[in-house]
Amino acid sequence: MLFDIVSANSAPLPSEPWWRVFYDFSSLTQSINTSLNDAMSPFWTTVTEMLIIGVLFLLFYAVVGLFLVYAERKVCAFMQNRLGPNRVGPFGIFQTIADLVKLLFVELIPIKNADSFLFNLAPFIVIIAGFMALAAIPFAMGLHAIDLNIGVLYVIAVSAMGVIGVLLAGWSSNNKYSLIGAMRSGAQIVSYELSVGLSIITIVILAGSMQLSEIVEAQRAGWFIFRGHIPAFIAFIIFLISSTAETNRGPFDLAEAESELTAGYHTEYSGIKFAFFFLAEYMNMFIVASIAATVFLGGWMPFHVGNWVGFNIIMDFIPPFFWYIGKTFFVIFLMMWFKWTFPRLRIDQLLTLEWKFLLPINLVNVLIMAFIVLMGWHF
Amino acid sequence: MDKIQLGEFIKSIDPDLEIKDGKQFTEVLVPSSKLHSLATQLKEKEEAQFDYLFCLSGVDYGHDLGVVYHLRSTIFNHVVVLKTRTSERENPQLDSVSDLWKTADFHEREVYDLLGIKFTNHPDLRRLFLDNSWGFPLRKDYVDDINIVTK
Amino acid sequence: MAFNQIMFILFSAMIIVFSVLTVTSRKILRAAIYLLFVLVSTSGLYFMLNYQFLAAVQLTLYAGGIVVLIIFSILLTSHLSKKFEHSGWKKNIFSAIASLAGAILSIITILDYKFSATSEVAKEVDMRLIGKSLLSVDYDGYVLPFEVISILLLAAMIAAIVVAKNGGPAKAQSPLINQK
Amino acid sequence: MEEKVKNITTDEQQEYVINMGPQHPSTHGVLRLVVSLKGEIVKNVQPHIGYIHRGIEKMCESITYPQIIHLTDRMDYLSAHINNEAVCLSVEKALEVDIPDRVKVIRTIMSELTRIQSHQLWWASFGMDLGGLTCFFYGLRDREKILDIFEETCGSRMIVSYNCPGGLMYDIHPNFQKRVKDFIKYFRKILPEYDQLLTGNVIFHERSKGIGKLSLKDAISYGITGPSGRASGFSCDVRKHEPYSAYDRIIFKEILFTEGDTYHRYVARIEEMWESMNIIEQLIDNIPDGPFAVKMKPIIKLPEGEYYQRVETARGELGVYIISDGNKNPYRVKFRSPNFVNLSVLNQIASGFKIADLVAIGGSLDLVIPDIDR
Repeated sequence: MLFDIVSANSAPLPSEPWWRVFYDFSSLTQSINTSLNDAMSPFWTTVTEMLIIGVLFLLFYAVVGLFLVYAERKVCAFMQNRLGPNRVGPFGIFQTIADLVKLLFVELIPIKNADSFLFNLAPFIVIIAGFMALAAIPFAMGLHAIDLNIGVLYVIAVSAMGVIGVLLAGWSSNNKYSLIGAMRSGAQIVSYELSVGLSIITIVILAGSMQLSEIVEAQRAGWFIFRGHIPAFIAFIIFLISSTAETNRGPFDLAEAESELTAGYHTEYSGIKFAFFFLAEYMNMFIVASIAATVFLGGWMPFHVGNWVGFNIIMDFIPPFFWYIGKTFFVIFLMMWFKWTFPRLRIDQLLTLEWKFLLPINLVNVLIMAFIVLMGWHF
Repeated sequence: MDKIQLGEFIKSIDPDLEIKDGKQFTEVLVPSSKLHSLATQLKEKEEAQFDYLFCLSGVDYGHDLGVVYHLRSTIFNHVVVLKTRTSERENPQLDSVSDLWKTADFHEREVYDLLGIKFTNHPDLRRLFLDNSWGFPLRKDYVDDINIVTK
Repeated sequence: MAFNQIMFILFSAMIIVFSVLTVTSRKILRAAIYLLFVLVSTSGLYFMLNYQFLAAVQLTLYAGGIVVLIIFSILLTSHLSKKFEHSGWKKNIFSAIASLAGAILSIITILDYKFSATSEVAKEVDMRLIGKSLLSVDYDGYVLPFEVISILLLAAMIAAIVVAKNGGPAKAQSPLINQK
Repeated sequence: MEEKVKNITTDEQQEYVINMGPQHPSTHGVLRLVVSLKGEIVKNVQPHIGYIHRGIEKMCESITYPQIIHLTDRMDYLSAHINNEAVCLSVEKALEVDIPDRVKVIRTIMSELTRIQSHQLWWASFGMDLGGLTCFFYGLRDREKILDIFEETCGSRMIVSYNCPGGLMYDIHPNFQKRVKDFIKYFRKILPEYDQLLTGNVIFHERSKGIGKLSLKDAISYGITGPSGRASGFSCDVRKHEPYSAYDRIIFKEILFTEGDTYHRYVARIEEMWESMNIIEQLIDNIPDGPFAVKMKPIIKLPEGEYYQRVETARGELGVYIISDGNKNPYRVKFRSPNFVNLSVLNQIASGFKIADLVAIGGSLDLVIPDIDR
């Protein structure tokens, strides 16, 4: 069912070690579900569950967004021999909150001759696309909002919708820079979606499923990036590149290239509406990083090395949620590293990279991977 | 060519020109009608090849308006200074040399902007720094009571 | 009322309202956005039916693909301030008749059909099954339509490239001229 | 309205005109470029300047020569010391004053330090133009070290005004030599880091090679000097051709390339930083003893005549053309500023490239707007 919190197939097997039961969130979610069911009618149970999930996601979204802004500032400062924010709170951790408060109080400048309906709608579309993608991501064992059996496809589909918000923002601002930014962003995201999809499909072939929980489960014996030989690694690299492009981040941040287009599609936005775009950028980054972590790096699966039993047990003690978060932030750190060291590409080079290099490599890579799986050569 | 040879060379182009041996460079006083033809020859003659116009300045000489061209040859490294004047102050006109040296395009626009000298055959003679409501501030008779402190 | 019913009514209402808005809006980009809402609501219906693959395809192809392309072409060709003219009464009448006819036809068909109640739980469609039948050469396999569609798409792509190469940019209209 | 649309020719319909500036991140000041685009391709660039025109040439006509020096600081504020030097040399040449060797050497060292810090700032902002924000902080970090040296000796960091007719304002600080040597040692180690961050990057190569080609013929015709001109093969280094101060007693090479694209304009500047360090190293241990200034008359009056003095600033050839009528004020002062001339070529070399390239080309010309407007 759509609104089940619980995924049925992640129920623990009796032979599993105790920690697995302990760390499994499905027992918790199941007990919530049953107690709610006991207390009220099925209709109200569903409504309550929806509300709980909604509130949890909102909180998660806000916290992760704020933290990522802070993290980006610190990482960027580290790359640039600076200290970064260090005045508001210890180590400046409240800096983003202070910024948020400022953004809330900033005047929303009305744009003359702008299509105000679309202008106001655009940030919401971007934000909603992020929320929808978040729903399918397995955060830990038994902890996801919906476990669709086409989870990967769903995430790709939903994250593609964010571009509509960008296009709308650029068009409705009645600003030439914004329009150029939106055009660039459209061309860029539509192209790079192919690579994102194909590189994930490479792993889907290996996993034999599109269900994200099953993909994670299939990596119990080892992360796909290690098991899939070179093709999996190539797919990971391509995914990193193309997902960086899809989230409009440097060195592919052409849509908001500040040295050319001032701020691109969100030039005319101010206050909280700008904050939405700003937050959405970081959340998109978080989403693609968690997809990368889930599909390539084993999601919440701990790191195991062949026969090192002691090491493996120690790794098992680290809760799955931290594994997931750790991997996600590792990928996010990689993306920040790109952004702060590379110069920006030009639009034609960007499209050349996709259509002449990444896409052919990717297609061949898919074939090789299919062949490897067919012959049973993978680990 | 040194300064003397340069003087002789210019005499050979047009014997009527008045040549002054300045402290630094050979200076040639050119009537405005002959300016463009002399400049063309200085640029194109094999022995001269003044291909680099490194300075073009408009000067207000009191009753005359003039333009000073500093020319250099990147091959022979000799310099000549052309000076031309026009006594017309209301509608001063000189020939443009922007077809010979492209850098003259901007320089002449600057001179037009600040001194009001119009250059005929200039491709795009518009004011450069100031808008049309200003006078020509580099002229000596330009009066601005607010911004210029004369004392 | 069951939860599913409420959701169904909600989605249907969205589809109807936004469909009407799509055809009546005088601003072209707004029409495209209303169309997007219609398509997303439709995929919501599919999700309700537990037909997740179709729902995701609906989102990818229609919402993520076609609407983006429509918006993209609108961006290239028209300006913000452009509005459609009011259509004349003749057009209005004819389109009203046409849509009424369509509506009556659908309603008759739906009422005519005997929907038999079933107690079966909706089953999830396995991805492997879809994948296999897409590439199967059996009687119920889809490999032939799949290939035919691929050729069609290839032809469309080549055509697009040809159009773009032969004076495409020269004929394209810049958004600038409609700024008045 | 129908009529109007019909009258426009097809070509004009294609153009999408955007305003870059006066407030734009990549114009580095109040420069306004009216850019006609066809898609993303730049068809025409028209610079609109004058937003910070202060009429320095007019102001010079009513002040005395030592006062002019302080105005020249405000033209190309990154080459402030070299601009000062141009006016001082001009006055000294006119009065036929013999300048002590100490002054000459110190002026040369200061000029080269100025050149390095200017190129550092250029590198920083050029990296930023191309989207590599980290470059900005690297460049500024190292520039601070030179500015500290300036502050100690001149009392000011950017607008130094250290020269005066006849010599220098004050003697150098006792720490000067040590700190300069320390800096050279430090910067020799750090400059390869610039190459690692930007020069060696594939994206950077793609973005800059073959972009904005300026042929030698055009470079001479447009009068593009400085590293931008030398990247096209125009041998225009005033330090070499018409040595002033102490440039005649040192060995250095003029950085010349023939390609003339953005990449070589970039490399030319990086190489110039190395060369400047060589120059400083040759001089820093051999500063002769002696007075730091010659005594001049309290009121300087130039003999009647015309004086033209060229110097090599960080951006090219700065010419100071003074017409004197024998008074304490000049009759006419003309500054042939390198940036003004370099800007004029922008339309020629940026047309046909993309907007992103326009930004890169503009960055590689290294424009300083107050020097254009004066």
